[in-house]
Amino acid sequence: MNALDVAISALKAIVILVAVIQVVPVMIYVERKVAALIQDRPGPNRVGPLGLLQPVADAVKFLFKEDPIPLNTNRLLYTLAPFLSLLPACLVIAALPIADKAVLFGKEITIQIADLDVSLIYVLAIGSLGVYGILFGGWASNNKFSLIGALRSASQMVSYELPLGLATVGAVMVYGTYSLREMVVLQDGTLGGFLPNWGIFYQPLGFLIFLISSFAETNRLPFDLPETEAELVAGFHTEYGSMKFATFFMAEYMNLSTMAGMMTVLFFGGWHLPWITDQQVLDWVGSQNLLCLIQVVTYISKVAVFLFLYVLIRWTLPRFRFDQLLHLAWTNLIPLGLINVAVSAVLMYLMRGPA
Amino acid sequence: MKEMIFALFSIITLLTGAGVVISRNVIYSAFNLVLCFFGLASLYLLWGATFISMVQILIYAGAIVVLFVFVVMLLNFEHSSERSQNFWIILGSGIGSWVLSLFLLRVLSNTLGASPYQSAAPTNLRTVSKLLFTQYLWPFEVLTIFMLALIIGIYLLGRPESEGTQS
Amino acid sequence: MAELVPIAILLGISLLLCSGILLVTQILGPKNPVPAKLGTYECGVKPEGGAHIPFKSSFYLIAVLFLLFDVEAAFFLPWALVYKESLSEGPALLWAMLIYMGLMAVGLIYILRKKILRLT
Amino acid sequence: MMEKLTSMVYWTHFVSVALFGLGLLGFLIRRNALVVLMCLELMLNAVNLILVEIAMKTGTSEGIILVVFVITVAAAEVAVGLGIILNLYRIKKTVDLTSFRILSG
Repeated sequence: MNALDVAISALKAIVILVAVIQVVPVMIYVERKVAALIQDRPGPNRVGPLGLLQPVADAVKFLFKEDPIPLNTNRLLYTLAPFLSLLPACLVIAALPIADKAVLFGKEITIQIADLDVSLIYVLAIGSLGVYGILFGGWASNNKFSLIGALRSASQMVSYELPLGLATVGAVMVYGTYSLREMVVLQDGTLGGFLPNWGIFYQPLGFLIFLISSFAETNRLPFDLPETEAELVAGFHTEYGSMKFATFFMAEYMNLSTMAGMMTVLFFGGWHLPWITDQQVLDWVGSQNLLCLIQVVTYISKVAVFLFLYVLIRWTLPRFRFDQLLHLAWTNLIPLGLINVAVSAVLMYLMRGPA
Repeated sequence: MKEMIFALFSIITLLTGAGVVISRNVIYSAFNLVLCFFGLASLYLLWGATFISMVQILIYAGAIVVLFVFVVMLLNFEHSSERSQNFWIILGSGIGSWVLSLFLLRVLSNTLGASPYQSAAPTNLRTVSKLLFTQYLWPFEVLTIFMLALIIGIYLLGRPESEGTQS
Repeated sequence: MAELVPIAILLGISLLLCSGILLVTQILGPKNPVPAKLGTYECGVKPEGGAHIPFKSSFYLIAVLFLLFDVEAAFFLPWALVYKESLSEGPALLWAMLIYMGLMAVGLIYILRKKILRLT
Repeated sequence: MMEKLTSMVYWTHFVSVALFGLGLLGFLIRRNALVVLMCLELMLNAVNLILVEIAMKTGTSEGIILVVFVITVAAAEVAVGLGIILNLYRIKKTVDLTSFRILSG
């Protein structure tokens, strides 16, 4: 590990982090435009052409707002809480494999911040820490609505972590590794000649469970019980204003893109184009760096499709009731996750190749 | 270099561990406990035990301390200020744990620290998993039955008040 | 070891980002605290009593059941890692996991039958 | 002394023992039942650290398996402990351990 390696890792970390943070303004704009489209109104159209500068205006407004700390709050935890939810959201992206490798400065650079051998568990573990920001934020605000929102949100997040974990167990079984990178590499090529060799065709039920749980994990509609404007004012961030509120917001959208990335990597072949192997693409374009670029674009477009799905569902489905939400997790998704693992195990045993 | 980082994380672990013990407010204790588990997880990482390190974060920081924080929030701790313990008890416990720690450190250095045995191959996670499900299968299944008993016990302990009067 | 350096760098950058956000709002935002602004907002009504009211223990039950099932689910991870390569060695691992899963399912069915997750 | 300070094995022993001592101290002097449980966790973790060190140093699997078992037992202990504390709180409206001396005559 020499200085060049460290510099390259730092550069990768900064570029990927900034790229993921850029998801936030884009998502804000897309979300508002899609909402307007669905509700038959123009949406943001004043700031810049087509309202494209609206997110910038929002950000500037957040920065110049007063940031009062209400009385009777626990000042330390109140200030720390937004960052406790932003930090895990920033850290979790280290494990996502965005593309294979590029050759720069005569070195092979993997387009992934850290190639851990347990990156899948890393994502699950760091992702489960986001709950602290919400719990501490709600508790330190000294507000009944915040506290109820925080408790609800935390119960929801912990309940849906289980199906999320069980869904990934299926993927681990199929690929026999924890490394997200190796999983993507194994998804190259075609399955049976007519399907892309993607995880969803091995684990359809697992994907469904993962998709539903990811909505709840990121506190999105139809599972946005923590925020339920009509019941709880704004949930755990009622007392937050200015950039602290925006920080919760940023964390939410970054988690969203992480979840979309996880689905892409686990079930939709990561950086692979469908039906075409990497080797074929490499033969056509003839350069490793160009291939890497194509892979990055493929990955980003797959993530974008999932993000759009999130937006679409948010504005078309009604909200669950809290007991229905927990009911869904404990009586449907967790048993389904267990059945998925059992059925996959039995099928894998029955269809095992000759030893 | 690696040893320096190890020392740094050791000190972080110890400081936050001390924070758990001396914090007046329970929620600060819980917060320090999370940081302490993080420090321990990084120590495991530096030893090369990646899986255990991640499980440490997943279960300890992600579930056990969440449970602690939940209970702190469920109970009303606004007015329960903890009186400090009798001075003689503090003194006695302090000396007692100090002496015991010195003794343990001595024992550990004499047994583990002195042994020059160093394996060539690092512990492989696949070997560990296979052993857990073959050679150590029965302890593992006993643990499962233990967990089952635990679930029933938890229900009996934590059921809502209205049902508690029936039995 | 080598793969830990990028994570440490990312942690450092994220910490910088967080403190930067905090600092920028402190510098740029106006400061004009008035009692109405600093009070607790509960729909504009004066707050009744303290905010840290005791809650139903159902929330505790959810958290504790999550803890137990999280531990049980964590055992699937090492098993799933070696399952594929153990297929050629006979069904020993399959049976081990089916027994385990059966016991876990008994626990799950027990808590579902007791309906302790009702929050209404 | 210097080679002790730059040895991972020595630091591991020191951290483990110090953490165990801290946990024991907190267990003895704190009256808040929740903090007492947290201190128990510290002690269990101190043991885990030694187990990991042994497993990684000797390249054997038993240490890791024991750590997994210890984590399970720790989770169980917290689950039951907090359940008991909640029930005690229902009776006495406090979690101060000295107010539960109903058996000590």
